[in-house]
Amino acid sequence: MDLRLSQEQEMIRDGVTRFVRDDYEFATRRIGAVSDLGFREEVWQQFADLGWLGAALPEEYGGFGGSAIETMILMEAFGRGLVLEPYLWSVVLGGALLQQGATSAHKEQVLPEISSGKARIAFAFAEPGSRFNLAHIGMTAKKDGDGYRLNGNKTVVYYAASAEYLIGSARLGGAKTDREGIALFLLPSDAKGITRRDYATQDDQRASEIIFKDVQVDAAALFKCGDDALPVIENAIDVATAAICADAVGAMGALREMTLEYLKTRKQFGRAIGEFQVLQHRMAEMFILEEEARSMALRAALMLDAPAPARKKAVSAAKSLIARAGRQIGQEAVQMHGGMGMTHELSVGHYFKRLTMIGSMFGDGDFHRKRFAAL
Amino acid sequence: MDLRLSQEQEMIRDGVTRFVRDDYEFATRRIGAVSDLGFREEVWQQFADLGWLGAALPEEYGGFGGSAIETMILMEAFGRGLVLEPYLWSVVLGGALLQQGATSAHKEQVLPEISSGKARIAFAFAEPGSRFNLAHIGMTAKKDGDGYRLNGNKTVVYYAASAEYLIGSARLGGAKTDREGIALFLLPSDAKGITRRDYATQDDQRASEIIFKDVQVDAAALFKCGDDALPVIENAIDVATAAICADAVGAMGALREMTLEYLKTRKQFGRAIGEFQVLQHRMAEMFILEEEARSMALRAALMLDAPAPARKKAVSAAKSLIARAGRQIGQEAVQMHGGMGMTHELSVGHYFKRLTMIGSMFGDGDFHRKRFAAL
Amino acid sequence: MDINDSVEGAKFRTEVREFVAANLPADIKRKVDGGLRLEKDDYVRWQRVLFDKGWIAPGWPTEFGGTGWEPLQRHIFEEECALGSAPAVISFGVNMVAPVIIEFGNDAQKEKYLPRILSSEDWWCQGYSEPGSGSDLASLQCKAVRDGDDYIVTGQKTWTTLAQYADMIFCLVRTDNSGKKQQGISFLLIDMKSPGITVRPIRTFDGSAEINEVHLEDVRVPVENLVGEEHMGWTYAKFLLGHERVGIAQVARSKKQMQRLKMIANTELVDGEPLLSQPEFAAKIADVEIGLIALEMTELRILSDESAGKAPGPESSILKIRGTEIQQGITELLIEAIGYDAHPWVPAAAIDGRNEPPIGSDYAASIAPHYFNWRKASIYGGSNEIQKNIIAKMVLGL
Amino acid sequence: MDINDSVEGAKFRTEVREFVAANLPADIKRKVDGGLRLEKDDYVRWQRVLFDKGWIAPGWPTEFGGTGWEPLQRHIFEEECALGSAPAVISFGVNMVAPVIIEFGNDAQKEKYLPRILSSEDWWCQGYSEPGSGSDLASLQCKAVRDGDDYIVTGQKTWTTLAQYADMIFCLVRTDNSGKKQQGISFLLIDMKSPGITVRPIRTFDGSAEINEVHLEDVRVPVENLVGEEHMGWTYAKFLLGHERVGIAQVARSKKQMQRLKMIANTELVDGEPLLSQPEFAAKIADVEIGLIALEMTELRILSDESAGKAPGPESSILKIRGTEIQQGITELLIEAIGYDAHPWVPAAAIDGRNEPPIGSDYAASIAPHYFNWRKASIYGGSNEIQKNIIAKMVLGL
Repeated sequence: MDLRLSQEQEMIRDGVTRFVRDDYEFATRRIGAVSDLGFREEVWQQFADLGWLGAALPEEYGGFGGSAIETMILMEAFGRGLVLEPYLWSVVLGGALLQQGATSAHKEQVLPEISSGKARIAFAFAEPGSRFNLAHIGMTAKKDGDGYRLNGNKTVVYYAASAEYLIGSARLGGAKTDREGIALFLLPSDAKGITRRDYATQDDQRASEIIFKDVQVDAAALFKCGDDALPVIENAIDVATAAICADAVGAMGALREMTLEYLKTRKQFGRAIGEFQVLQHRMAEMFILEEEARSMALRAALMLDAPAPARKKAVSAAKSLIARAGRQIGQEAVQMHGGMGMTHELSVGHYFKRLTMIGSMFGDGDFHRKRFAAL
Repeated sequence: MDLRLSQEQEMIRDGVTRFVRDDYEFATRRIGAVSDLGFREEVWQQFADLGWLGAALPEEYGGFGGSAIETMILMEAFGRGLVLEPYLWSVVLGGALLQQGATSAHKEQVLPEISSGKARIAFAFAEPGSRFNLAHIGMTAKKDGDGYRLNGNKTVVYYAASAEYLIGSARLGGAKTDREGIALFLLPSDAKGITRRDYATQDDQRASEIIFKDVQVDAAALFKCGDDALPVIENAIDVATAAICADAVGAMGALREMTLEYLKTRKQFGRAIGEFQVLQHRMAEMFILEEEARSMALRAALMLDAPAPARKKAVSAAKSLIARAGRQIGQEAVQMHGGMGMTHELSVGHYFKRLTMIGSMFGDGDFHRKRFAAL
Repeated sequence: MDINDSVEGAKFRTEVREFVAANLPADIKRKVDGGLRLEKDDYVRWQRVLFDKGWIAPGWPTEFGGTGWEPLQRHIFEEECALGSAPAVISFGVNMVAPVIIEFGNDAQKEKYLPRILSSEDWWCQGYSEPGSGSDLASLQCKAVRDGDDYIVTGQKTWTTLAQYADMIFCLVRTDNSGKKQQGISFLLIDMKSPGITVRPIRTFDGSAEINEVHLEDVRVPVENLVGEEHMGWTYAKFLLGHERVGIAQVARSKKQMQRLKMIANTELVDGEPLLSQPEFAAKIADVEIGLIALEMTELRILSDESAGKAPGPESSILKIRGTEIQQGITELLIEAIGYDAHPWVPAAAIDGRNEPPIGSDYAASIAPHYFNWRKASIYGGSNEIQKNIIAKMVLGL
Repeated sequence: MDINDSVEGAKFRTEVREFVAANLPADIKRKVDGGLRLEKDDYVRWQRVLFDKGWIAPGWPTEFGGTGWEPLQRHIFEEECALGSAPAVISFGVNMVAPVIIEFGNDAQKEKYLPRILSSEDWWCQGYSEPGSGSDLASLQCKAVRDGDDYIVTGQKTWTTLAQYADMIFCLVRTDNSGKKQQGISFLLIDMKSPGITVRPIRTFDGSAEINEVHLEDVRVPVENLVGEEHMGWTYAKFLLGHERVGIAQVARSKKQMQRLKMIANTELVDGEPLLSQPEFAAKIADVEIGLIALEMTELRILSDESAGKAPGPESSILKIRGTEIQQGITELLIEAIGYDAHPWVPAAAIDGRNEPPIGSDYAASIAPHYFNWRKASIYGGSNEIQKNIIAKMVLGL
């Protein structure tokens, strides 16, 4: 048991903390939020140059061979700044899928492009009506000559519009929620037959509805199938869930700090409202929730390499607690800011919205509590 | 819609409130609590003399023809004083069973004895493993000559030792949890073949485990069977549940008042602890919970005459809320009393125990929430 | 006691129900049912329907246009309007400034303003909060200085709901600074078209723009627009806060939302089964629903006391606290119910008659913004913290 | 980073586990597993086993008999003792007064008391709280007046846990009244056999008698029993409060109780199905279990910081708050699990070797009293309200 950061990890932490504090203020962030892309390409390149895109990727593919802890450190800082750049989607989730599931040809081709910032990946896994069941896949992949023909709908595909590659889950056979018969395909995002409807999300991120209509891909596009595909998906989503837990912890920390600051400066009835004991105790509870969330995000990251049942249990425990803590901290932060907390101008509401969206991402609190209890 | 008490009801309320305040102090109550019977026979006679035993019983059987509101008024006052006398069990529950289910011979015989204080009834409905399912009946009633032979075990039969009559639910046929095949028997509590193990409960009340071994009863002892028996049981238990909700409201009111008083007098850090805003807000929440509980107990009482689904829904809504409110109010009252709240000497802990036991009586909060949602 | 409507009550209920069904314009009903945005014209149209019927101001004395209904009858009216999908009557005129004018205004003010409030000719807004004074309302700074027959008003009001539509604003202003902060406050009626008034929208984080800053710079207000006595405004403000109990709990509107929640939870599937049949989710719905039943019964108890002549008391803080907790609880379950469909931000979907197909189910688009927006409910109108202070002090004597 | 035991850690864990399995007397294990009452002799026997092994005082410096273990190693030790059903080591001697004597006591005190604490020859109790001073500890009134080589102590202590077994009491007493209330407090070691000491049991509402009033009337205490400097006792008391973090969260004992809860919920049936398989109940268990995991990980983070040399800080208030909430949460679910079987009050069932058959299941009798008794957890040892004040002030700077 050793819970200390290595020196290299501390350097990354200091660097990314400084970046978010100095170069990613709320007003600066807005430039990305209102842009076509939804984030700033130059910031993405900066991430590449600073080595962050490759921090947790294997050295043989241009990365630095870091672990889930590097991802956690980066994600917590990104959460703290409500960073818009799709690190979670392209590097963490896309990276995990490729590392676990892809052929070496795919890995050699795509991973270096990811870590260098040349390309991004989006993963189309959710479908209308699928809710949080990853095996609920109606998209079909039919053998067609040497390749496959894909047909189906995917919903809320995060950062598809800015990705060069799409990974899609499709069904070679079996019924809609069977654990078998699933395959993963890697294809260029502009493949013929793909139609996207792009939109912003509640928390200033970007996503798309995607229709696959007779999309032709060659045999090499299939990178995982049979009994192996769903475990690869589940593993990658767990990796991403652990990362978004760290994201949430960063957002909670920022919210708690700004609320604390507000309590110390806002005056009512002739004194700082932070002198009111009710608000003191509620702040104490917020602080405890944040520390619990931090503990759980750390634990989830550390358990990602454990056997699947232990990994799933740790990730679900973390996500369940963090969904609840995020909601409570968000609601309390808005409430304690009073009317100011309701404004679009202050960042409080934006953190609140982000925590709300994280709450249901990859499964909400009830879903993960149930998965936890069943294991 | 009219939620005002009648003049007669206000008189009953004033009388019983005065009685509990003046003649049923915590120290006086103790005399009954440590006695063999578990309560005071002379107090029971006083109830009879004051007309309370017959307040909600029909005039034709020696009662005063009152409604569930009279019962509610009495029970709330009894709850306020942690009254030990088995009004709930004998008059409310026993009375409801007889009124709804019994033959006129039974009614004419027993109800006047109840309202005059000459006799008491206990209802043996729970069995080992039955939890809160009233249809879970393993006790058997076998036809035997002109009568029946009863065999089985009943658990936690409240105030059986001080009752002259027992009503028992038994099975004429069908499987253990069938809604059909159930019968109710009225028999003398000293019938041959009955063995009791008596004990005190956590909250100073009395109950017994009862074994029925080849208990012979004549045909007239059966007073309800077929498809009708379970609805009669359910109705009577709903009547009793509404009454115990009022009981809980009285206990909550007493607890809230004594906690408020403690907050106003106990000094720490140089001031009354009631000046601490955290305790003020928590007291406000206690007060709201109490008022919600009061509203729900009233509503349950008023809905007892509604058709069964509406009646069940109202009673379950009330019991579910009151189980939760009782737990929270009890825990908060002990907590705000600090170490003093833990002592056997103060009454706080006794109210806490009473509210805990009420919490699971006739079904706990989860049970009733589920019944509510299913209707 | 009787929990059921009396014969007359039941008759009245039917009358209101049929009236709403027959007279509520279909496009307004569609917007209310779908959680779509209501425009000024929608509110005014419905209010004029009620005005024509004589039902716009049930709380007023009959001599000024009230209905003379008992509190419990008003409760039936409110319930049937809400269940019939009518929009709420905007409170600022009918339920807020009018009772103050009726109680403390002079005859000229009554003659001038009350008819225009009844007919919805004037849209009123409320000038109470200021940037520096939120929960501590009495610390307000907006200044009114006497100059001949006018006051000259300078200051800033904020969180002014729907000020963009308003013809008139009722303002608390400071006319004296020498005593306790509660003293020296006056209650002024100000024409929103007066020179020196600027309204600036405040966008809230859910994306809507229903609140505003109102800047007043040397605004001339005739002395005849002073309500009651100078410096006595705090008394009138407190009267207003404690006045209105019918409807504060918003029981009927929450019932309506509860129906919607159940409909949606019955439509959303979890592995092929309705979400509503999942015990954990059903339990959460039941908890809120039971809370709503308790709230309604508590409101009825209070209204029953009121019918029996008991004066309004601080117990109504219970209605505000639980009412908003339940409203917020329902929005929370709604956003939970729809999973990923809550993520897309589609502002156009709030507008009736949009052309685009929805993303996800057709009820999804308004749910997340509604959840966000409704966080205001426990902040505005006396925050729930202030309500608990009131209970602790006024009811419990702490 | 690594969440798993190191190679040495795993070896040590096995060593402790095997030691407990081999050396914990079977009757003590049976009582702990069954939630039965432990007698003084039970505690002492197990403490002597640990003493013989050299493991009784892991937190002490090695020169006085400590083990020299790292905080994480101590955590393993605590966990394996609890999971192996060993009773807790009574804190008052080993973990409370001893660290104060070691840090602030003189050599004579160290030589006299520490060996007797190690060997369980002396049973200590804590004389802090008084009837008038609960959360406001510094307002204590118990008075010590210097008279020659003695102090004469007069006053009353209360909530004194297991004082009926005690040979010695460490007391905070007032030696000066002139300054701030935190000043003028001294820390005295008092022989419980001294004339003038009376112990009166306080029965708690769960029926147990583990706490006491200790009355001191003109009790002569030699000046050599003063720890450190006169009037400086508050400093030592604060040292004590902030000192001990290993084990404060009671994670391992809660894990053990959680196992018991699941076993019982798997045994209790609802219409033929295990209660554990009811989604609503399973959800409540899962919530507490997830909270327990978070608590353990938070404790490990704090201990890891401590191993890295970071001084103990007020964050340990988190461990106290959540630790007791979880313990109480488990007792609450236990009483829920057994339904009507919680109702019978069978005091004899708490005693090992009783003859009567149980009422209901054999695990039922202790569950309700345990739920009642455990309400103390959030009151004693610095109430959870005080812990939140500490977090607000010391951690958040409010």
